[in-house]
Amino acid sequence: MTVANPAKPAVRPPTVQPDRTFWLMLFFIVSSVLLLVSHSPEMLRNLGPLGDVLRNKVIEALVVSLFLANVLFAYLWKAANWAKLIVGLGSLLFVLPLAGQTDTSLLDLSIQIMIFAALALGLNIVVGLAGLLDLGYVAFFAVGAYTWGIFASPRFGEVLRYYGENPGSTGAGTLAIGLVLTAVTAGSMVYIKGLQARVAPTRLSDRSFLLAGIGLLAGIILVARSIVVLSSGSAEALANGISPGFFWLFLALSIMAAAVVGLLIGLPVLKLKGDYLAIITLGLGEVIRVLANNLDLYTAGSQGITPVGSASVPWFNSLAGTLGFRPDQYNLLFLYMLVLVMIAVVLLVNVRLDQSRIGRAWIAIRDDEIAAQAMGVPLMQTKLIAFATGASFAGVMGMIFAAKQTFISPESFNLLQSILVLSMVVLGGMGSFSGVILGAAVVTLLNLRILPGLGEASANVSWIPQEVNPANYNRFIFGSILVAMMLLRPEGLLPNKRRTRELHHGEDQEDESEDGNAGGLKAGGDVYSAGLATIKEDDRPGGSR
Amino acid sequence: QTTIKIATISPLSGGQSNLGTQIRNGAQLAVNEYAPQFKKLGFNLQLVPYDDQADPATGTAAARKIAADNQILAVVGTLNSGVAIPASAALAPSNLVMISPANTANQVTDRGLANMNRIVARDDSQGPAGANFIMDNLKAKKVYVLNDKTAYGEGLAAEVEKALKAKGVTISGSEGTEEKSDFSSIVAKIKLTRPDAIYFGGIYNQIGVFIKQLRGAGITTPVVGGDGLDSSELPTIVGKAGANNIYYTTVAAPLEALPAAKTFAASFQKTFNNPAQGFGAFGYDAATVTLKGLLEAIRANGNKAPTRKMVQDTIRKGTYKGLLSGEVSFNSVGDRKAATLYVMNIKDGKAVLETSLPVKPPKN
Amino acid sequence: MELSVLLPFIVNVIVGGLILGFVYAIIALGYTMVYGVLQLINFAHSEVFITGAVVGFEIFRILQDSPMNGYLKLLLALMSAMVVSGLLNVLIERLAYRPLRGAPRLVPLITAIGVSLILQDVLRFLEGLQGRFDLTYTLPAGFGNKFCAAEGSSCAPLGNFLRSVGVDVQLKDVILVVVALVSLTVLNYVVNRTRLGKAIRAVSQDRVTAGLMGIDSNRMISATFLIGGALGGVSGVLFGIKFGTVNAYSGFDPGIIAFTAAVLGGIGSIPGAVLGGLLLGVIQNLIGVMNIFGDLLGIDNLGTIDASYSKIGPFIVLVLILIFKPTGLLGKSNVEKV
Amino acid sequence: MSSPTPSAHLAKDGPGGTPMLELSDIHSYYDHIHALKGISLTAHEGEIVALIGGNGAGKTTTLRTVSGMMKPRHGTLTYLGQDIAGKPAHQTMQMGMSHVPEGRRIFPQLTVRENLEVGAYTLTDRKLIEERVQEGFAYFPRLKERENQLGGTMSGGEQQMLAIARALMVNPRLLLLDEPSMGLSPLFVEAIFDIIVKLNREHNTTVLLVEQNANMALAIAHRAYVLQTGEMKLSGRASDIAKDESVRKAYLGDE
Amino acid sequence: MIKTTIHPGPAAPASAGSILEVSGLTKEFGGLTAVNSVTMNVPERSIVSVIGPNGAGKTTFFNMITGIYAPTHGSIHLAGRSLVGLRPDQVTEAGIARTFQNIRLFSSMTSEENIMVGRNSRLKSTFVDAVLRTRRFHESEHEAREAARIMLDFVGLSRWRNEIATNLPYGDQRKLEIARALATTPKLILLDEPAAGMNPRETEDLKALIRRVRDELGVTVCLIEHDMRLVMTLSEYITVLDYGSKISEGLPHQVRNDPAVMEAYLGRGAAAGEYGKEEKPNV
Ligand SMILES: Nc1ncnc2c1ncn2[C@@H]1O[C@H](COP(=O)(O)OP(=O)(O)OP(=O)(O)O)[C@@H](O)[C@H]1O
Ligand SMILES: Nc1ncnc2c1ncn2[C@@H]1O[C@H](COP(=O)(O)OP(=O)(O)OP(=O)(O)O)[C@@H](O)[C@H]1O
Ligand SMILES: CC(C)C[C@H](N)C(=O)O
Ligand SMILES: [Mg+2]
Ligand SMILES: [Mg+2]
Repeated sequence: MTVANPAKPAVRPPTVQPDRTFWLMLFFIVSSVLLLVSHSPEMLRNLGPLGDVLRNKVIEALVVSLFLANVLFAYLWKAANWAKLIVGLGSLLFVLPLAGQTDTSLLDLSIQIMIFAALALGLNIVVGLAGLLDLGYVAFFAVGAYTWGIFASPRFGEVLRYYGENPGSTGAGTLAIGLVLTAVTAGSMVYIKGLQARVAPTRLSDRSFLLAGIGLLAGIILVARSIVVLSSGSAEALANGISPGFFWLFLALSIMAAAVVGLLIGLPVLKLKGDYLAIITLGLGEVIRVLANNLDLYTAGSQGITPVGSASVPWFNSLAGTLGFRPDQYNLLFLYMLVLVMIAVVLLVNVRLDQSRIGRAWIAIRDDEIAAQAMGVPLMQTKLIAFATGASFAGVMGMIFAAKQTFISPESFNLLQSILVLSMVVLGGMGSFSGVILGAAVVTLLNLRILPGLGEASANVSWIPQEVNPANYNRFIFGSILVAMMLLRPEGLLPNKRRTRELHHGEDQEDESEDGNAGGLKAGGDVYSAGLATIKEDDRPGGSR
Repeated sequence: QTTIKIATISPLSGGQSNLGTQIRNGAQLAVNEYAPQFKKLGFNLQLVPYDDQADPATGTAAARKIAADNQILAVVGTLNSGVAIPASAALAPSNLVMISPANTANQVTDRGLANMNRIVARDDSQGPAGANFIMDNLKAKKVYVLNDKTAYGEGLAAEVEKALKAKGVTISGSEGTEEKSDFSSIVAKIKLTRPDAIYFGGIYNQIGVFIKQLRGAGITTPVVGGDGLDSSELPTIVGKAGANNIYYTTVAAPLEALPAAKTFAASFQKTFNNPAQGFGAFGYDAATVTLKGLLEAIRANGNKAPTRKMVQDTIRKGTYKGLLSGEVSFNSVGDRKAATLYVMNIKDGKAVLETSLPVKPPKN
Repeated sequence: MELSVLLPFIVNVIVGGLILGFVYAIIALGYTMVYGVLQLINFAHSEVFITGAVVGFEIFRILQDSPMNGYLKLLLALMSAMVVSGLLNVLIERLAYRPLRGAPRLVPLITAIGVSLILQDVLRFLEGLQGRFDLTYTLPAGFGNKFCAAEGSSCAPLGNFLRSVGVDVQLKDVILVVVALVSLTVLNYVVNRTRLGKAIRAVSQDRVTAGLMGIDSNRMISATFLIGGALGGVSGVLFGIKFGTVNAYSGFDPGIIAFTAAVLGGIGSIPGAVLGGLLLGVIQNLIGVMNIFGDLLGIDNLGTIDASYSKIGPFIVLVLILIFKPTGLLGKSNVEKV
Repeated sequence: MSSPTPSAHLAKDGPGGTPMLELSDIHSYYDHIHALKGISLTAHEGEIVALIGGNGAGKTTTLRTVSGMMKPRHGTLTYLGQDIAGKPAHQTMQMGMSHVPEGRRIFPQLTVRENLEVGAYTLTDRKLIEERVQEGFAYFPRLKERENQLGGTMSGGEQQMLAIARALMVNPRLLLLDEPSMGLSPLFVEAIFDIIVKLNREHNTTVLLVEQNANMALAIAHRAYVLQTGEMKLSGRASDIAKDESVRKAYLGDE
Repeated sequence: MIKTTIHPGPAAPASAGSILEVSGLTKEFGGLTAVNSVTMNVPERSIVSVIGPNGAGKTTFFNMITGIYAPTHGSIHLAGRSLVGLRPDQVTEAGIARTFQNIRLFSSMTSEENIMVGRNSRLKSTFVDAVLRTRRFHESEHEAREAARIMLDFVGLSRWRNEIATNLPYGDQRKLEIARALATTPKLILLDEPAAGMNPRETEDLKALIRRVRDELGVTVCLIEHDMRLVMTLSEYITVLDYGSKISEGLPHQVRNDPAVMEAYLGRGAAAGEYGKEEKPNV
C-alpha cells in the first residue's frame, strides 16, 4: 500500500500568535456591558425585545460564561500587559461585583467557582503532580468547614454546656498532665528527629517517633478537653459561638487542622500504590462524613450546624455601603474578595512549589517511584507534603464555604463532591494550574448556571413535555458533556505541556503503553499491572531449584 | 402582559428525584389550574423548576439565582430540610417567600425568617403524635426507633424518642442507617429485642424494603413512620403479604377520602403519566397556597403586580381553604397554625384512616 | 441474655452477612475483570449491574401471570440480564473507553463517571415512561418461602437442621448463593484455565506485546467487558431477588462496597474478590450489631456503634488490612524487579 | 561449539525470486520525530538479514514498522505478497511473523510457562504447544528450572531468553530480532547465534536481525543493511559490509 | 572550578582503604537463594566489576546495597557506616548512586530535569523557601541547574538538554542515567550493564567516560557487565558470581584464566586472552 498523504514536515512551524490586545479589550467591554445589562432589570425593561432575549436563562448563562471567559482570554491571548491587567482586575474587582450588586447570585456563583478552583488546585497537587489518586478529597474540605462551623455557631455553646454538665474527672489537674505530656512528647519528637539527622534512623527510632506522636496527640486532646471543661462556665456567653474576630485566626487553624488530618490519613495509607490508595481514600472520605453524621455533640449530626458566623469587618462594610451594596450583600462581597485573595495565594503557592525541588520530586515519584527513591527522593515525606498541602487548601476553602453557606451538614461532603472535584482536575488538564481552574469554572458554571438555565428556559416551552424537561436530566446532560469533553480533549482543556508531550507521544504507534508509561499514574519503565491473578498454589516467586 | 413566575426548588435528579419531581409536578398542576385566573388579571403565570440535587450548596445557588430574577414572586420548596434552611436564608434578604411542601425539621421555621412557611407539620408535633399513637393505640411498652440518618428522619425519630421516653416507654433500640437494601442485621436485632412496635423516621422506599425483610423474617410487629411514608408506592414495595400493620402520620387526608383529591390524582396521572403520591399532593397544596396568596396580593395592589414583600406578607397573613390537606394559615414564624394529623394504616396494601388528631405548632 | 437466644442471633447476623457478601462478590468480579484488563475503575459498572436488575424486573413482571415454572422464569431473567448487561458493557467500552486507549488513566475514569451518570438518568427515564421509579420484583411463588420448610418434602431435614441452629434463610437466599457459586466457578475456570483467559491476562499486562503474540487486544477487551457485564447482569438479578426493590440509583452504594471488596481481596484476583465480598458482608453486619455486644458486655463505647456505622465498617477493615498487606488479601505481593 | 558461519547451502546474497518482505520508501514518525526517512529493504525467504547502525539510527523503528507495532506514514510494505502497511500487529503475527521486541517485554505477572503458552496463542493444538514449550526449555534450561516463576521477577538475561523462546513458539516464517544478545552472558550470546543459524538452516526461517554486536551479526548474516539517522546508508552482502572501512570505524569500534 | 561545587574531584589521594565493605550478603526469594553469602570490598577510587552468568544474582546484589531489597543476611558498610535497613533515598544520601539494568528515567521530564531530580537530595532549600522564594531557594535552584549543565556536559549530552528523556536514543539514555546518578555527588556509583545496547564504537566512548568519572570526579565505580572487552580493559578488580555465590575474584587476568569462570561464564571457546585485546571478529 502506498500511503497517500505525504509525509508531514518534521517540525511544526512554531505558531506565532498575533497580538490581540484590541480584541481582548473589545471582548472585555462587550461582555461586561452584556453582563451588566442582562443583570439590571431596569435596563432590560427599556430594551424591549432585546431585553427578552437577554432575559432568557440560557442566554443569561451564556453571557455569564462569556464574561468569565474574559479572564481566561486575558491569560491565554497574546496582548499588551496593561490590557491583560485591566481585563483581569477589571473583570474580577470591578465589573463582577458591580453586576453582583443587582444579582447577588453572581457573587455566590463566583465564590463557589473559586472554592472549587482552590479545591481543584489542591487535588491537582495530589493527583496531577504527585500522581496519588485521592477519591476522598472532600474530607479535608469538611474538616475545614467543621473547624469553623463548630466554633462559630451555637454548637460551641452546646459543647461547652455538655462538658460543663459532664466534666468527668477533668479539671485543672488534667490540664497540667496534658500540658506536661504535650511538652514531653513534642520535645522527644524534636529530639528524635535531630538524632535521626545525625545517626541513621533505625526501626527503633522510627517507632519511638511514632509513639511520641501518639503521646502528643493524647496530650493535645487532654489539654483541649480540660480547656473546654474549664471554660464551660462561659457557655451562655458563647451561646452563638465565638466572636467573629477569631475568623482570621481560624483561617490559619482550618489550614492546619486539614493539614494535620491529611498527615494522619496519609501516614498509614500513602505506602499503598495506585488504586489501592484511591479506594482507601474514598473510604476514609466516607468515614469522615459518617463521623460528622454521627458525632452529634460536635457536628449536630445530620441536622447540620446553623447559623455559622462569618467575619465582620466594619471598614469593609462601610466601604461596601458607600459603593451602594445592600447590607445583606456585605458578607457575600467580603467573602468574594477574601476568596479572590485566597485563590491568588493558593495559585502562587502551587506555582512556586511546582517550580521547586519539591515539584520536581512529585513528578519524579509520579513517573517512577523506584528511580525517584534511588535518586534520593524520600517517598513518604514527599507524598505526605503533597497530601498535606492539598488538604490545607481544601481546609481553608471549607471554612469559607461554611461562612458563605451559614449552614453545614454532612450531605455537602459526600463522595460525589470528591468525584466532582476530580473531574474538574481531569477536565481542565491534569497538572496544569490554569487548566484546573478553568475545569472548576466550567463544571461549576455548568452545574449552577447552564444546566439550571436550560431547565428554566425550557420549562415553559409548550412542545417540551415536563417529563423530558432538561431540569430533570441534569445528570444525563452533565454526564454526556463530561464524556464528550474527555473524548474530544483527553488531555484536558488547557493541558499541561508535560502531559501533552506524553499523550501525543506517537499517533502512529499502536499504543501508548509502547513506552511503558501509558498510565498517567503508572510508574514508568516496565509495566507492572495487577492483571488477573492466577490461583495456582505454587506460583509464589522462586523456582524449583 | 406581565409575566409572573413561581419557582420550585426540589431534587429533580439523583436518588431523591422521584419525590422532588412529585413536588414539581404537583406545583405544575396548581399553576396550570390557576393560570386562567391570572390571565384574566393580565398576567402570564409560569412555573420555573430548579433542581437542587438534594445538595445544600446547589440549593443555595439556585435560591440566589431565583432571588435575582425579579419576575419570580414566590418559591415552592424544598424537599430536604437540609436544603431549605440555607436556601430560605438566601432568599430572605430579597423578601422572597418560600412555602415548603415537605420540610418538617424544627429549625426550618425556628429561625423566625419572615419568608419561610410550611404547610406540613413540624417534627416536634409529628413526633409526639406518632409517639402517642404508639402508646395509646398500639399499647406498646417497648419500641425500637430507627432513622435514615438524614436531617428529616433523624430529627423526627429523635422527637418520637423524646416523647416516648417522657411517657416511660422503653426504647429497646435506637439507631440510624443509610443502608437501602440489606437490613438483615437490624432485623436480627429486632428479633432479639422483641419490641412491641417499631418507629422508623425516613422515607418510604427505604422503609418499604426494610418492612419487606422484616416481614420476611416472620416479624409482624407494627411499624410506624412519619410523612415520609406517605406514598402509594409503599404497599407495592412491601408486597402484598407484608403490607399490614404499618402506620404513618401525615397532614394530607387520604386521597381517596376527598373528592377534590380524586380529581387531583386523576389529572396528575393524566398529565404526567405517573401516579400521584403524598408529596405530589403537598406540592400541589403548597403551590395552591402560594397562588392564592399571590392573587390576593395582586388584588390588594389594585390588580398590579405586587412586590415580593407584599407577597411575603400577604401569604403569612392569609388563610387558605379547600386544600387537599385542609385549611392553611401560618403563625408568626411560618408554621402551619393548625392542622389535622391523620394517622394512616396500611391494611392489605391499602391506606386507610386510622385516627386523626389536631396539632398545633409550639408558637402561635 | 441466655445463649439459646444469642446464638441464633449471631448465626443469623453472620449468615445474613455471607449472603450479602455473595452479592458483593459477584458485583466485585465485574469490577475486577475490567480493572484487570484496563486498570480502570469502571464506575459505570454499578449502572450496568442495575440494568441487569431492571431487565430482571421486567422479565418477572411480564411473566408475572404466566404459569411457567419459577426456575424457568429465573433462568430467563438471568439470561436476558446477562445478555443486556453484557452487551451494554461492550457498547460502553466501544464508545467511551476505546477511543481513550492511550490517554492517562484518569481520563477513562472520568468518562466512566460520566457514563454512570448518563445511565442513571437513562434508566430512570425508561422506567419513568411507564410511571415507575422504584421497581419492586414480583418473584415466582415460593421464592420468598422459608427454605425447605414444608414438612415431608425431601429436603425438610436440611431445613429443619438449619432452623435448629438458628439459620433463617429463604429459598431465594439459597438460589442466590447457588447461582453466585456457579458463576464464580465458571469464571474462574475461564480466566485461569482457558486460552481466552490467558490471552485476557496477557492483554491486561501489556497490550502491545500481546499484539505481538497474535492476540487482538481489542477483541479481548471486548470479551472481558462482555463477561464482566454478564456477571453484572447476574448480580443485578440476584440483587433484585434478594432485596426486592431497585431504582436507577441503587447501584451506586453497593457498587462502591463491591469495589472495596475487590480491592480488599487484591485487585485482579478472582478468589480475592469473593473472599473480600464475603468478608465485607459479614463485617458490615457485625459492625451493625456491635451495640448489642456492647450492651451485653457493658462496654459503653461499643454501645454507640450501630447500624449507622455499618457502611464505613468495610472501609475501616480495608485500611487495617491494607496497612499490613498492601496488595490485599490474595493479591500478589508485587515485588518489582529493578 | 562451532563458530557460527553463514549457512553454506544458500547463496551468499540469498535466494532469488520474489522477496518475502519488502519495504520501499518507508517513512515512520514518533509524533514529530521523523525516525525513518524513506528506507527500502528486502528479505528473501530463508535469508538472514542484518540491520546495523548506531544509537537512534532507526533499527528498532524499522522492526516495529514491519511487525505493525507502528504505522508508516508513507511508503509501501509487502509481506508474502500482501500489503501489510498499517495492519495491526496481531494480524501480521497471524501471518507467520514473530518479533522479539526491544526491552524484552515479558508479561511480568504470567509465569514463565504461561509466557510461553501465550506466545503460542495462534496455535490451538495443545500437544503441539507442549512440544514447543519443551523445545524452548531445551534451548534454555534455565527456563525449565523456573517454569513457575513470574516473568517479571526473572533476571535481565533470563527475561531475554524467555523473550526469544516465546517468539519461537510459533515456529515463525519471518523472525524479527531486536538485539537478541543484549544482556546475555558471553556463553549465551554464542548460543543465541547458534540458534538463529540452526533455525535458518533447519526450518528455512527468514530472520531480520538487529544487533549491536555487529561482528557476530555480520558473521552469520547473508546480507546486511546499514542505517544511519533514519536513512539507509549501505547495503550488500554481509561479508562485504563487514569489511567496509567506514562501517568498521563507525560501528565495530576499529580505530 | 564550579565542578567542585558538585563534585569534590580527586583532591584527596586514594587511601588504601575500602570504601564499600560487604560481607556475608544473602538474599532469598521464597525457596531461591539469589545471592549467597557474598563478601566483597571495593577499594576507594577504584573501578571494579561484578560479572557472572545470567541470573547469577548481580542485580540483586546491587539492589541490596542500594536499599531496594532488604538483605536476608549480611552487612553492608559504606565508609564505615552500616547501610542495612536504610531506605533507598537514605542510601543515596549516604553516598551511593546507581543506574538500572532496565533504564528508568523519568518519562515526563526533560534530560535537564531528570538530572535536577538527581541533585534534589543535596539541595538545602525547604518547602517554606520554595513558597517564599527566599535566597536559599534561588541558590538551590541555581545549584540544581548548574549541576544539570555540568553533568550534561560531562557525559556529552548537552544537545539533548530540553528533550524528553525517554525520547533519547537508547545509548544516550544510559549516559543520561549515569549523569543523573552523578548529580547526587556519590562516593560510589553502581552501574548495571551500562554498555548494553551499545555498539563496540559507543562502548569505547563509554569506557572513556567511566574512566573520567573516576579520574576527574574521584568517584569509585562498581559495574556489572557482560561485555568482556569492556570489563577486562576497564576494571581493576573483578568479582565473579554464579548461582548467587562468589566463585572467583581477582585482577582481570587472574579471573580471565580461572577455569571455574571459563566453565561457568566465558564459555569453553573463550581461550585466555581472547577478550580484552583488540578483538577480531571471529568470522
Ligand atoms: N517512543 C519514542 N518516542 C519518540 N521518539 C522515539 C521513540 N523511540 C525512538 N525514538 C526516536 O526515534 C529515532 C530512532 O530510534 P530507534 O529506537 O529506532 O533507534 P535504534 O536504531 O533502535 O537505536 P538503539 O540502538 O538505541 O536501539 C531516535 O532518534 C529516537 O530518539
Ligand atoms: N523478586 C524475585 N523473586 C524471585 N526470584 C527473583 C527475584 N528477583 C530475582 N530473582 C531471581 O534471582 C536470580 C538473580 O537475579 P539477578 O537479577 O540478580 O541476576 P543477574 O545476575 O543480574 O542476571 P542478569 O545478568 O541476567 O541480569 C535470578 O535467577 C532471578 O530469577
Ligand atoms: C420526607 C422528606 C422527604 C422531607 C422531610 N420532611 C424533610 O424535612 O427533609
Ligand atoms: Mg533499538
Ligand atoms: Mg542483572
